[in-house]
Amino acid sequence: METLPPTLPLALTLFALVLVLNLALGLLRVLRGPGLTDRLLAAQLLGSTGVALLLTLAALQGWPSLRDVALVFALLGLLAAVAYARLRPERHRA
Amino acid sequence: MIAADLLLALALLLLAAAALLARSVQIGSVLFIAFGLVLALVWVRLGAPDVALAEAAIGAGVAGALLLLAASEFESRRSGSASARAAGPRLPWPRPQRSRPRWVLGALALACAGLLLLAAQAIEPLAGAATEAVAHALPQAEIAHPVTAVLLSFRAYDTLLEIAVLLAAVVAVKAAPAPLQRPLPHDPVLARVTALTVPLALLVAVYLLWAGSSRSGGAFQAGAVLAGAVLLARFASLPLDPQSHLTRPPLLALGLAVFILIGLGAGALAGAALGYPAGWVKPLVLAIEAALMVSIAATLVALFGGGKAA
Amino acid sequence: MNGAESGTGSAGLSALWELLAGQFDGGFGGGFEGGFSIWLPTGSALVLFGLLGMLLAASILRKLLAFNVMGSGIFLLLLALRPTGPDGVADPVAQALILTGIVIALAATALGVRLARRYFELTGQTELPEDRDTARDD
Amino acid sequence: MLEALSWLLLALAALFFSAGTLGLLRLPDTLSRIHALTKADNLGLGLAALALLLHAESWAAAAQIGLIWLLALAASAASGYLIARRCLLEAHQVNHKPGAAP
Repeated sequence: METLPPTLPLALTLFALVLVLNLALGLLRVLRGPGLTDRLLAAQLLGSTGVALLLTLAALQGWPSLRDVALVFALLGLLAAVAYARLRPERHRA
Repeated sequence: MIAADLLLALALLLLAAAALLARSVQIGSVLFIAFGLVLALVWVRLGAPDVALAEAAIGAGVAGALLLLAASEFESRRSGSASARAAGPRLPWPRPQRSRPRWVLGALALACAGLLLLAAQAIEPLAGAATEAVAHALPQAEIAHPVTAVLLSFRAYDTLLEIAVLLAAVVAVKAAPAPLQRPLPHDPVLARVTALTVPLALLVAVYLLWAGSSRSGGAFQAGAVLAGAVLLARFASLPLDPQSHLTRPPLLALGLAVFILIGLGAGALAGAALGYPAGWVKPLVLAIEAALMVSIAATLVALFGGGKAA
Repeated sequence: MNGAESGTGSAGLSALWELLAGQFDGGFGGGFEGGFSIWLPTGSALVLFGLLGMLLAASILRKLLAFNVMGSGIFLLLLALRPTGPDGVADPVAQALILTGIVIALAATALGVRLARRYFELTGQTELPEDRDTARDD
Repeated sequence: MLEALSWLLLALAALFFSAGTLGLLRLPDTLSRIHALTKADNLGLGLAALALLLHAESWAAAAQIGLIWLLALAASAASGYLIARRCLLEAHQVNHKPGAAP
């Protein structure tokens, strides 16, 4: 993009890499659990990291549509948490 | 960014395997939601923001919530009473005598996927022939965004039939209605946040619909976001009950009806079914898309099923 | 290969035909000018996981999960097979097909979930009888 | 000047995101993990949004970035509360029903 200062793409790329690394590390918690709640937390981590990643890529690649995707990420991340919170309480095995 | 792509691919595969091997289907569906989020990022990396929008809204949002709710209902009802499992009348199907050889099935699946990979790698890309053809025909389609042009102009009959399929699915689902559920207890925090986010989601839906004519967005993404808003309102037990109004048959059929009417009416003027007369493309496409958005949202909510008991 | 025709399915069909006819020479292993695409094996692996899940899982809901994973693998293959345009945007025809596919997959999933719930109400079971002996959990 | 500020903000954001992930991985129980995640990640997101805001191509884009951050804040606060509440509810049930399977 022509409006970005010269070294900013580098900074954004590095930041995006850190974010993806975070996302991958967060998966360890997804795999390890132990319960449903921790899995959902990791999904929330994916959501917030994903929003940041999308915003970064939108600036880096100059695609404004990616910001729309970030918006939908933020909205729908709430849906998953709400659906989980409103489940009927199960009797065991959280 | 190759490293990022590799990590994303790895995350995708890990999540898919973990979702399928999870201890319970509940956990599996939460992992499926995470899978959908990562897949949406992959679509972005592949240069397909339209698909990413739909994946985030439908795959990670609506489909994940659907499976999660069904799984936890099974779980809670089954563990609620130990005898629940034996209570229902068993269907008189005999148990199989011997188990199927699982390794044969596994080998078959492996062979299938292997063949698929070989075939995929053997395909020589058409050097973007379709992309070029679309770009070439785009000016005369009078729709700025290529994906929208493909969906509503070049291959409009695909979209028309898709809406018909959705309608058929709703009819089938309505034939086996879900039991009505007791309203959930009021939660002040949730009510406040949904009162904030639901109108915002409605706004985003309309915005995506409008954006679809010039960049990523369109009826599918907008409809999915709209459905997400309605489901959010339902989970929060907001006083409005959008479900009963939104899933009435006229709204479900609106998209198909408007599509057919415009397709035939404008098509008669343009000289071809599903064609648009020159100069009228943008308003007509927008009208179709608005109707489609309402119907798609209504359909998704109806497919979700299970309204509130009064 | 053949010239500038805009058909969407014909490329895959003709390539499959060439593969079956035993003359896949140049494209194998390489494919794209930009080098090896990691998304082809990823998509194929997703299809494999999905197939295994649909064949071997006992629970109906788990089968539906597997169905969705398999569909995602197919979509990934569909898009990865199309070279991206000069500006990095993917092939619009493939994008439109995948969009349609995502919506249809959701409709099929919802129908499957509803049938599974109905079945559960009638029988108290979450697995089909022919799968019950291989049941691992719910 | 603006550029150095962006570098600084992005570095801080990366730090907070990493802290959130670290907390998610290392903290001993679910409630503290919720705590780590919802706070650190949102601060990181806010810093990143600020850095991108400095270079937004238009006012509309800047407004959209701000909106996304506010929405993420609200959503994350609410979902943190909801998840924690649900988690407590289940812990309560398990503790008070010794007959339930572990």
